[in-house]
Amino acid sequence: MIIISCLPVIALLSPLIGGIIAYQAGKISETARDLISIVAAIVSFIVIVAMVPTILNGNTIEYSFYYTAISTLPIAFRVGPFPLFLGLVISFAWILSAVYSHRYMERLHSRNRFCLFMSLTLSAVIGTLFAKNMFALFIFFEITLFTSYVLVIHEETPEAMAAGKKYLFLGLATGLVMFFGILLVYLQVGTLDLGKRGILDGVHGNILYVILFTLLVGALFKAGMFPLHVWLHSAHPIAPSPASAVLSGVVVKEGCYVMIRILYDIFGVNLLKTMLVSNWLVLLGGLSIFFGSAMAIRQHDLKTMLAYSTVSKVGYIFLGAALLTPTGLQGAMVQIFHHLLAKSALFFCAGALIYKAGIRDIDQMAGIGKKMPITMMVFTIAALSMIGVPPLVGFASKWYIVLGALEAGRPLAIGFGLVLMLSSLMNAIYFIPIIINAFFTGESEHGEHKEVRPDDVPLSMAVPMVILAIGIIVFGVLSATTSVVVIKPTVNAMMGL
Amino acid sequence: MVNFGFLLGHYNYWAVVVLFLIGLYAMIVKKNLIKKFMGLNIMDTSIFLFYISMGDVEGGVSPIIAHGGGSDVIYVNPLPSVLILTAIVVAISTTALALSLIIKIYEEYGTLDSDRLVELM
Amino acid sequence: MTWASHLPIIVVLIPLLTAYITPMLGWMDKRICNPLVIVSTSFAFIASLLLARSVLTRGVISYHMGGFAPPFGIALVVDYFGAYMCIVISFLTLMAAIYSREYIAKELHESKTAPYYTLLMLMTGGMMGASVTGDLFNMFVFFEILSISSYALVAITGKKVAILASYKYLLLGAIGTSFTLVGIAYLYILTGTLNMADLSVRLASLYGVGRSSWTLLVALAFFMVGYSIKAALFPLHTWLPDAHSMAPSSISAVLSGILIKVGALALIRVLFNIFQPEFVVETIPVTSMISWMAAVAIIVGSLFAISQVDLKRMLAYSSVAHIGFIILGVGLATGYGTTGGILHIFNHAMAKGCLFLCAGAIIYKTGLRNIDDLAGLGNKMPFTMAAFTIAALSMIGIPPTAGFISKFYLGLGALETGTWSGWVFIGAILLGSLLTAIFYMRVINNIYFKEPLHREDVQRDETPLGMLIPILILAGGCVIFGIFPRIPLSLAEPAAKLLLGI
Amino acid sequence: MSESLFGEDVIVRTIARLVAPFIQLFGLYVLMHGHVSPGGGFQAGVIIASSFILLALALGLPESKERFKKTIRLPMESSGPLIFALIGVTCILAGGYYLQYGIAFLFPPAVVSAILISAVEIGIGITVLAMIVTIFYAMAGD
Repeated sequence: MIIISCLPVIALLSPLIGGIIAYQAGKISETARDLISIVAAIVSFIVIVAMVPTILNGNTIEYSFYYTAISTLPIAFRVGPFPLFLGLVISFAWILSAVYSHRYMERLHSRNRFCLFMSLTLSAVIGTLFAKNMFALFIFFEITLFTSYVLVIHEETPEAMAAGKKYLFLGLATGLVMFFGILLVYLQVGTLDLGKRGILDGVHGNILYVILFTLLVGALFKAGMFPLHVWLHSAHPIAPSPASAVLSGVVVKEGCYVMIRILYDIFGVNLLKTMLVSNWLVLLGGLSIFFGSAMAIRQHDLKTMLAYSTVSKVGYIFLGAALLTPTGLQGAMVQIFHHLLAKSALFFCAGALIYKAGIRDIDQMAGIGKKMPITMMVFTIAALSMIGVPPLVGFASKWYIVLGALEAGRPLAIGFGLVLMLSSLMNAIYFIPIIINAFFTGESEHGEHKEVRPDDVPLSMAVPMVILAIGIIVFGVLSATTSVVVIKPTVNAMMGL
Repeated sequence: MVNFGFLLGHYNYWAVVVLFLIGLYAMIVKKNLIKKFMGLNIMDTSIFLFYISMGDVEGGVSPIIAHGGGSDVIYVNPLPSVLILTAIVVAISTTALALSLIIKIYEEYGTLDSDRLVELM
Repeated sequence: MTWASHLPIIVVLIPLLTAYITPMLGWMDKRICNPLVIVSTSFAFIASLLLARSVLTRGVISYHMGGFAPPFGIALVVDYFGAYMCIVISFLTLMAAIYSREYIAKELHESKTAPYYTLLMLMTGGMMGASVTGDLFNMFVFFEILSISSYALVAITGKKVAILASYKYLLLGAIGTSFTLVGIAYLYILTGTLNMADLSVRLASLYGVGRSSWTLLVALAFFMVGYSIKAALFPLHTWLPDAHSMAPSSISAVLSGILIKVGALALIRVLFNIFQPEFVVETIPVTSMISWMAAVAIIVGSLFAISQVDLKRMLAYSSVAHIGFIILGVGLATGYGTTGGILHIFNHAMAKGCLFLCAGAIIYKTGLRNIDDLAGLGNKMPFTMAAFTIAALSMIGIPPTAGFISKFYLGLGALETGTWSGWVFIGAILLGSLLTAIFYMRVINNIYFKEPLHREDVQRDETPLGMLIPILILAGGCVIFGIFPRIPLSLAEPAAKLLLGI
Repeated sequence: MSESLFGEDVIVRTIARLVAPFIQLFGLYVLMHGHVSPGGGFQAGVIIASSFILLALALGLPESKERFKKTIRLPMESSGPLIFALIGVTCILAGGYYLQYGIAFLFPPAVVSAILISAVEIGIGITVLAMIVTIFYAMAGD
């Protein structure tokens, strides 16, 4: 059906057009602007939902803009299970963050611009997810960099500009390295189509390692993996909280998505196994987990701590994907899902604290739980999920990754299964004190938030947080069901099983 | 072994080369803008001479078909001369433009010394 | 003969005829110059499009001036590349002409209106002529027409610095002229012909034969130096930053956008039309040498641009870098690479044209030239600045702008060579792209994300419509031809294939 | 240079005034013989221009300008190339290539050719004359 094949384009265009309309509307009415951007995100979400039946029937949706770009590489879209799954979650998270930003942003300047670039970023992220070939994917990938750059530097303070500069130029540089890898792939095999598993099959020699390295540099930068994380801990905290939530929750996932597509679609499991790189990639993931957790413990600024926590969680995703086993990949996917929910919730909470009490520092949070109970309850749930407490989603993902490590059967992989457990402990070290401090300690003598009245954040900010918290619990409880219904088929499709 | 016959036999080309280098030297070394430009003109002239001498045929006459001119008459090649006529016109226009620029520069800066001009900029 | 077969001469005649009519009409009424020029460049643009269509359907067109068949007469030979250049030239000139209407009224004294348009049209005629000619000496003549008019145009404002810049440009340009003239003389001595196709056939028998092959090499060297000056290829670019930054902005757009590309065209003609591709690629690796120079140009030009404080000067240095991209693509002499180089001629013309026109609009409205003073312009002139941003992104090569496509092709071309130097070249291309980002992002950050010194700086004060339209068209072109690059590629690809003989 | 180089020297002034028309006449001769003998538009233009330069030297710039006003020079500068270009276009309209003189157009090709070449030479001569004089005036401080 024509209309079905157009759906990816509509999903992409609705935030784009909605954002532009909202920008114009914002000059007249702020409420209208926010409504339009929320509606645009909702339309995008509904359109993606509408694609679900087709995908579940085992079909893919394709749409190609003929005559665009180069003849062998038109800008084209293809939606399979994995992009659809991620697209659903991302566009849903976006609705929440659009709702959240309505009240949160009212104290900041250039709100129209923020709204526009939030929508543009969503549009670009959806484009990245649904791209049919690496060429189109790279186009949207780069656009995301620029649109999210504007979100990072929103405050326009010198620190924000410095963080943005680091983000932008490192992003450009790694993007160029990735571009180089794409060129190499194209010259080697004459196609960049992401459809068949392992387009590089049949290519031999060291060039494969060059391609793997260059492509991963670009993807892992955006994901914020350990050696390329240097921008993340300055860029994510400095952005306004709704933007931090989508940067940490969504844009980072875009990098993870691209990374998984590189590993599983461009190279393919078989090729990677013959290249014997799995162990090294797992090692890299492990380093990222450790480093991120260790740095998070040292932080005093809540949002910086959360940013470092992202570095460590991306390590989980990468580790799970690099195990090259179905269960490992399943764990990575659940982790993507979990981290998206939990980190968005955490950043929303951090934003709520800034909005209501002006608190950024962890040490000032003593007793705040009594004044802002909803916020801190959400925070607690999300933090517990991060640590991996059983009924929550975080536990499921870690569980699968450990299973995947066992399945891989190598001593190194098992070792990192244990590392996972250790890092959970480290997560606990930096999350639990905050929770205890917030609920069970009296207000400190400095009284940084004395004037805060004991009522919680506005409804439009509270609702998204609560929805996310409920999601963490519900999907944690139903994790067995969801993984059978959604994630297992996706993984099988990815692995070519 | 230097072939003096070859060297001397092509004296016209040597003259051209010497003129060309004089022109280039003047352009590079001279500080005065007018002298720089004169160097350029010398260079151009050397090229004109080069063209004309290359079109020349020993013992040839000017390529005008006079009344009763037989087929045994040797004409010099007219094409290089024609070309160089065009090049001369080009050189004239360049010269005219350059001189008017020089006049303007002198009006504005009060000097034509290139070192001074660099300072004044 | 149908009228369509006369198109090669028509595209040259239209601007030249306008150039002759303009002073007379302008002397009667100055207001008539601009509409006249706009109408005639529109016709030239349409004629170029028709020319391209006829080249695409019928193949290479040869037009015999005066009815003398080549090699005796002067022949105009329009191949894909020539037709492509004609389109680029007439398109950008049209934009500059539309822009000039309001810009010139403020920037130039009234008495200079008619000379301005006359020179502009002369320059366009020269560029068109150089693109379509198939005769070496004729190319020299057209080159002089465009050079001399551009010297005069640089100085036309009569500002102190502009005159000096023009003089510098003139001296270096005249040296380039002399060198090409010597090169022509050598080739004429060797072959007795000036027709490019004929030269190519006759020279083929001389490759590697005793003394004559040395003469051949000397001729090639003279051509390389002469046309490299015209194309502002590093290290012969020294005239460019002064001349392009001091000229009126509409002229800077034409100079940076296409004039130096015509120099690149001459280099391409010499390398691939007069000498055979096999000769310049394999026997004497001239192409690899100019590729190295171009790679250095990319890096050095970008580094110089980073250190500039003057906006137009920065743009001028960026042109040095981007002519490097073009020449690099040409020098790679691979299908993808040369296509990329030729494609970048168009993409860079649009982007740099737009940027210079925007810089002109900034000067027109605020008088600011310093990059650090541009704070708050994003609110003051939103459309102009949006166009500036798009064009800057195209210069950096960010998808989906046109610059990305040429970067893609250039990168493929560099890798296609399959040698280690290809990896160096792609390194230069990518590094150049990153360095370009550094200095353009500085401007964009200043425009949008910096607190202006005075509140009144941010009052909405948009560029006049007459100047805004060409800016927006060019910026739109940067995006449209990035999404639909097959339109320019339909000419650029066969052009590269024909030049390389593959 | 508003004054004459030679002051009020009667001999110089008179001779110059006398010679100038003859120079111009010689220029015309060179012009009209351009297509059959050495000569042509360029040379003729320069020769005629030299007469005005002579007048400027002998009688002073203003007087020379008086004889060759800008209102005449400007149309001449423009019309010369126009004549050239339009003759080329005429050839196209008559069915030939651009500037293909040898075409049958009302007269036999040889005659047409002679007429057209002369016309082109006249066009060139007009331009060169006007341009050289203008350049001289400009240099002399217009």
